Amino acid sequence: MSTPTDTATDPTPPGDERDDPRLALLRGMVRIRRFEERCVELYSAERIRGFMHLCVGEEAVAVGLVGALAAEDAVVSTYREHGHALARGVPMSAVLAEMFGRASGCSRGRGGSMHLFDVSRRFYGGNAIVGGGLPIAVGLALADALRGHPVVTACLFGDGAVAEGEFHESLNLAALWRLPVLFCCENNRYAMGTALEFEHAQTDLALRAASYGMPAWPVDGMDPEAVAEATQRALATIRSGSGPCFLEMRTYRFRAHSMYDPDRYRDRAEVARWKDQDPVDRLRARMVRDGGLDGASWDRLVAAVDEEIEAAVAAAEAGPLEPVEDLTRFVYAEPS
Amino acid sequence: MSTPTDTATDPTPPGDERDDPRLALLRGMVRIRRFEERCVELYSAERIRGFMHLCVGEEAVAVGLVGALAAEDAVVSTYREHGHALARGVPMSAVLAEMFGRASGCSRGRGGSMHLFDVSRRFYGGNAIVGGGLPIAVGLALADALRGHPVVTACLFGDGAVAEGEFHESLNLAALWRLPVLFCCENNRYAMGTALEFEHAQTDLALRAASYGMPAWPVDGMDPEAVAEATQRALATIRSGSGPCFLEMRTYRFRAHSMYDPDRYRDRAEVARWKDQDPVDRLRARMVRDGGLDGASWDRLVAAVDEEIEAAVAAAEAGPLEPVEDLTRFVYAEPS
Amino acid sequence: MSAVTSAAAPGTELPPGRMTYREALRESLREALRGDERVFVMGEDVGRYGGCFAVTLGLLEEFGPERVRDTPLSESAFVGAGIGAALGGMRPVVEIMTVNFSLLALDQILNNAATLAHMSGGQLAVPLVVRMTTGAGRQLAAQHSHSLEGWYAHIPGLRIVAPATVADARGMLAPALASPDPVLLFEHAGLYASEGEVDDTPVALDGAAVRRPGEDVTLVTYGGMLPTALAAAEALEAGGIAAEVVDLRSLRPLDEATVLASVRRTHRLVVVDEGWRSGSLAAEVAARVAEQAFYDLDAPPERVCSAEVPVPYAAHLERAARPAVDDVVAAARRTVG
Amino acid sequence: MSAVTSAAAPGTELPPGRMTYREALRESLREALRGDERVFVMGEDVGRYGGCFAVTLGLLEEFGPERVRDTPLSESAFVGAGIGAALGGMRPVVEIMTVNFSLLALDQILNNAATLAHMSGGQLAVPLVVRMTTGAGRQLAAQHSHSLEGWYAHIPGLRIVAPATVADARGMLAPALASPDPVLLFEHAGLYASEGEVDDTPVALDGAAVRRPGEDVTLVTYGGMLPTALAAAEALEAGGIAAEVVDLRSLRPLDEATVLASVRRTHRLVVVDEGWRSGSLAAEVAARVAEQAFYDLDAPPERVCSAEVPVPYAAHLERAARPAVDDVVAAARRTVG
Ligand SMILES: Cc1ncc(C[n+]2csc(CCOP(=O)(O)OP(=O)(O)O)c2C)c(N)n1
Ligand SMILES: Cc1ncc(C[n+]2csc(CCOP(=O)(O)OP(=O)(O)O)c2C)c(N)n1
Ligand SMILES: [Mg+2]
Ligand SMILES: [Mg+2]
Repeated sequence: MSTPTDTATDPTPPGDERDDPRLALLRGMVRIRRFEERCVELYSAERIRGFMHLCVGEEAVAVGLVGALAAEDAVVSTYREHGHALARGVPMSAVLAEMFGRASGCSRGRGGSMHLFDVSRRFYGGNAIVGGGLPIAVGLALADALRGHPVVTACLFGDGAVAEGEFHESLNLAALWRLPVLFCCENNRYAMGTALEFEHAQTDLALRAASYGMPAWPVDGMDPEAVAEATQRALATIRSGSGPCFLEMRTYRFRAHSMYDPDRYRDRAEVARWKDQDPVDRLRARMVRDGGLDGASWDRLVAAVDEEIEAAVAAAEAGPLEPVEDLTRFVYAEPS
Repeated sequence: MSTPTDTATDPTPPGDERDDPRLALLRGMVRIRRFEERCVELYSAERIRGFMHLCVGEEAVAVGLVGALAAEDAVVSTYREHGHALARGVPMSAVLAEMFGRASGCSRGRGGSMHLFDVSRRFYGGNAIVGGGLPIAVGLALADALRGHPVVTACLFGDGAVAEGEFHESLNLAALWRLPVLFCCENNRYAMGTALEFEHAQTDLALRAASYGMPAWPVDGMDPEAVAEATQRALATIRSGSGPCFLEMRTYRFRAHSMYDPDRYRDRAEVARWKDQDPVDRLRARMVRDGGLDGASWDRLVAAVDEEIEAAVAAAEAGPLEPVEDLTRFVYAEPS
Repeated sequence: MSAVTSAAAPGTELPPGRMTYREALRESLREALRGDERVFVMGEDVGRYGGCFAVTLGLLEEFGPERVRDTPLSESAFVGAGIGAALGGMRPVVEIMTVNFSLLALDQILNNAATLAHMSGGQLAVPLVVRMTTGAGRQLAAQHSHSLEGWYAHIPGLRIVAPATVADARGMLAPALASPDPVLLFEHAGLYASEGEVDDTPVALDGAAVRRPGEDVTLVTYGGMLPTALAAAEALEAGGIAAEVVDLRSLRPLDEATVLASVRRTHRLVVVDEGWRSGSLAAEVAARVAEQAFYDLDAPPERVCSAEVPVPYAAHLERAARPAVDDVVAAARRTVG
Repeated sequence: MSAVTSAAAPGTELPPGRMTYREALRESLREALRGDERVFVMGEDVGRYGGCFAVTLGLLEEFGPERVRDTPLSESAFVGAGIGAALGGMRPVVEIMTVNFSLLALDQILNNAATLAHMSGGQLAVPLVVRMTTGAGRQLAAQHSHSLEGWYAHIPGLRIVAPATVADARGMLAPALASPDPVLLFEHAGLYASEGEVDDTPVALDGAAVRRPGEDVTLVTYGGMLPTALAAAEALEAGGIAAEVVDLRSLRPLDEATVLASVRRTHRLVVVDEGWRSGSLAAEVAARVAEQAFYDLDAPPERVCSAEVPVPYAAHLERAARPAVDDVVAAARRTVG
């Protein structure tokens, strides 16, 4: 088994984050936001192809939830996973190289935007079948439980996934076997163009999950501190051995479903209302208000992020292509 | 499209049923009970082959629920459907001929015990994939709703089916679209050898179903009058246009899962306890107690049933085999 | 999951009688919805979003949410509901966004749609049409690039069609809806923007078409590979080899008569199929020809299929994984020796 | 769903070194559970019921409910959980009662188990074994009689094996568990009660076996059809035709070298396969032989497959739907002409 080349390591956080943990959350969100905005440019320039799903607006969930996990915990995500991967510490250059289709990408160019993997960080993808990751998360948790590893598997999915049969089967199985899974629904109110009320008879998704007999509650998914706190509580419950928890992160995507989506189905006023809740702006304003952040440190933060992004772009550009002769490598494991 | 040959018609009920509707319930249950007991003999004699699942002990659900439906309503059932088919009026001779593999069978010998069909009675099988009938019931109800037919589709399934993804998808869809489906779970506490508590994190199945936002309640499935009454209430709700209902029929199978099952997983005392609730004995005793039944009418009832059964056996025996040249008929519709 | 829609938004002007594959499909749906009130369309995002490939764009506005039904993400339930609605007298057209997600509905397709007519002794019929997009070529990676239509063709009780031309895209839905059998209609993602002529003739569900006559070698193909086969035929012609191109159109039943007649003239066979090679529809075509035209063959049959890998994202790898014009040309050359 | 278990309940006495196919499978599971604590068994009714075909009978008592796990009826979730557990370092053996229900788990099998290794650039491996029963012959009708192992062999990333003998039933699990790749192991319902010799040699996952030598015609088969092919060879011998019987054992990868070597000697091919004919594994075998041993063939290849119908219940119809000894004999006779 090979691991992706770490062409860049996560830059060490500036010293002041130790004093104020909010700075890490803010910095994490800015990193995701500016990375994805750069990706839009790179997509227009045809450096990135295929499907690309952005989480702009939903960064609080990525940093709050993923940031609260321990290194030994596992993460199973979806096709909208740039934020989760970055928050998990997958090097930005490896993520971007993947989206450029390079051998230096975190899936050697075979996966693209929807299939980021980093086994060294227990980041198990990157699944483009809606709901497909849930049973896998249950199995990872089962393996950890059977091996006596006191760790949690966090499984991220959208509100759309809640309608799939695998949601039901997986929640039942995890609850029945009291497995250490943190089910995290990123409820952004739409599955592509289908609004929550056309997807679900019961739109209170936390209530639905509670019917499997697991603790489940809604969280303000536009507030990274609320997300982090809820995650901590859920993790504590799960680590106590009582089985899975479900968090419904109420959030919103500011951009269209994918780069192809003309976004015909949402009311502009609704989008604007949610943009008032922009998680980056909110946290930043809060910190400025109470003196936790000044203009200069914000500028420094943004500059550092931009530097990392441009370094990642350069590294991705320079990354090698997988030789065509290696097309069929990894379909089956190589004799070791 | 062809319909199965009706080699026997349902004998007209004895006059006294009009006075006491309980007599119809009792007679219906005795008919199913004695039919299935005869089937056991016929199975041992290798007249019936393949899988055969008996509903002995669960007859109250068949007669109470199916008996409460109108002729225009539709029924979707499972592989444990002899009782449902008989209660629906599918001729006993057509059912038995099917189990004998005859062309005179209600599926021309192609289906066997698990696949009884009678489109003239809107009896849509006979599905041997656990949970497989639920989406079909939703679709039948959708068709009726779209065509403006004010009828209900009753969908029967077991407690095991509740764990399948299709259960979840189907209940959500029916509730979301407010379709006229009566979901009827025959909760006999086992899915083959797996007891309820090993199948479900939440063993109160009516509670689970209620989480989709539909009326759902448990029913004493060993009492045909209770079943009939609950069904009437549910049908009234559904016909009022408010969407689906869910009934959890709490019942028990007195016999093993199938003819192959050595029944190693149940406590004899548990089985005995449930046999004390035998729906036939209970109703009969109640009627005897209050003067609704005397020994002579009971004997007459049994004799009439046995006569019907023996006539069905004779007719099935005499039924023709489908010519082997017709093997591939009906794979595709025939040009009409 | 979605598609560039601007290219084919309604209102795009093409000369009369010409339209895109996408528009042709939309027209066939519109015609069906107008002509038969039993017809309705159901699937994920067919309504408010306008269809993930914009095929159904505008239909919600024209026919309303009862007849153009957005479903939750519940492939098994809404395909099964399509089966039930067909049993109940309707003529549902179910859209599964892409073949990749149809695996979630496969139990309903195989164990119910394909089986109910026979298993009920002919009492039931399932006049259901399931449309789905198939194929690779857009860098969507392993889980979004399957070509499984040939695989589906293994299942008795189903009819499988794969329109490769705009005219077929326009003309296949009506006969599919008229058929009492369940029909799976595969639309290739790479064809939506292609343009062509249409007329109003329905296209039979079981006849292959000779798209280009030739006497030196028969190229059998279908769906998204037709352009590749035609381009190869063009290239071969430049080298003095006249290739006949047969478009199967229907993958089940297979019009083997047309294939065999062609091979009996050309004595050489190349099958071009986007499916993975082992167990491909190409294997079935090659096997039938070997069985029934063995003594007519002057060279071993050839197959040009996708490499046996989950389709990778990177452009150069994806390209290498799929059948290319050069591969077809080389295979055809080998057969003429 | 269940099976006559009395025939093979533990304690049945057979001569040393002899056992039934069912016992051989059970022994291989017991050995794996004893030898490697990462191994566990999971599926519907594998524990308290004893396995629907009694393969796992007694294992719950010996290894406890953590390692012999009864699951709810949730095929997609427990197969997916097997994939996840394999990623997490375990060696799960998942039982799907029969192939008929595996359609509900097909998304997990194709889009995850078969794909994750490649799609992650080789970071992940899915050392999962999925066991399932396949085949018809017991009057279980359309939804319980599928033979889809050949169809599964279309999928790159999977290994597909089909033990046809007791020794193979005993020897295939250990290499399947040792493989870092996902392996689907198909057990034929008609073989459970068959008896044979076993020894302790593991059986490689990719080599076909010549079960009977002969020089006039090659019969290629696998799994539940091996007895039919052997009986046909016997009958042919009586008529002076020496048939070589090749048991593929592994359906993916295919050991084409063994098949081709045999055909190059016999110059005639008959493939016997319980799958539906169109798109069968038999088509793949016939196509490969036609491609690679074209000039060695003295007659067109022949396929003996199941009729293209959902398998019917009635005994005479079911019999007519499945490949019979006479069909194989007739096909072989045609090839020697
Ligand atoms: C099984 C399946 N069906 C359909 C799709 C196409 N598709 C991709 S994303 C999506 C919407 C999912 O919505 P949600 O789960 O809410 O996640 P979000 O995109 O909002 O983050 C759909 C329908 C898919 N990828 N997989
Ligand atoms: C999808 C599927 N998985 C497994 C089986 C095998 N099987 C047949 S019946 C059964 C138990 C079903 O239990 P339940 O739904 O409670 O119905 P009951 O038999 O108790 O009436 C099982 C596991 C099947 N037929 N279909
Ligand atoms: Mg969403
Ligand atoms: Mg039950």
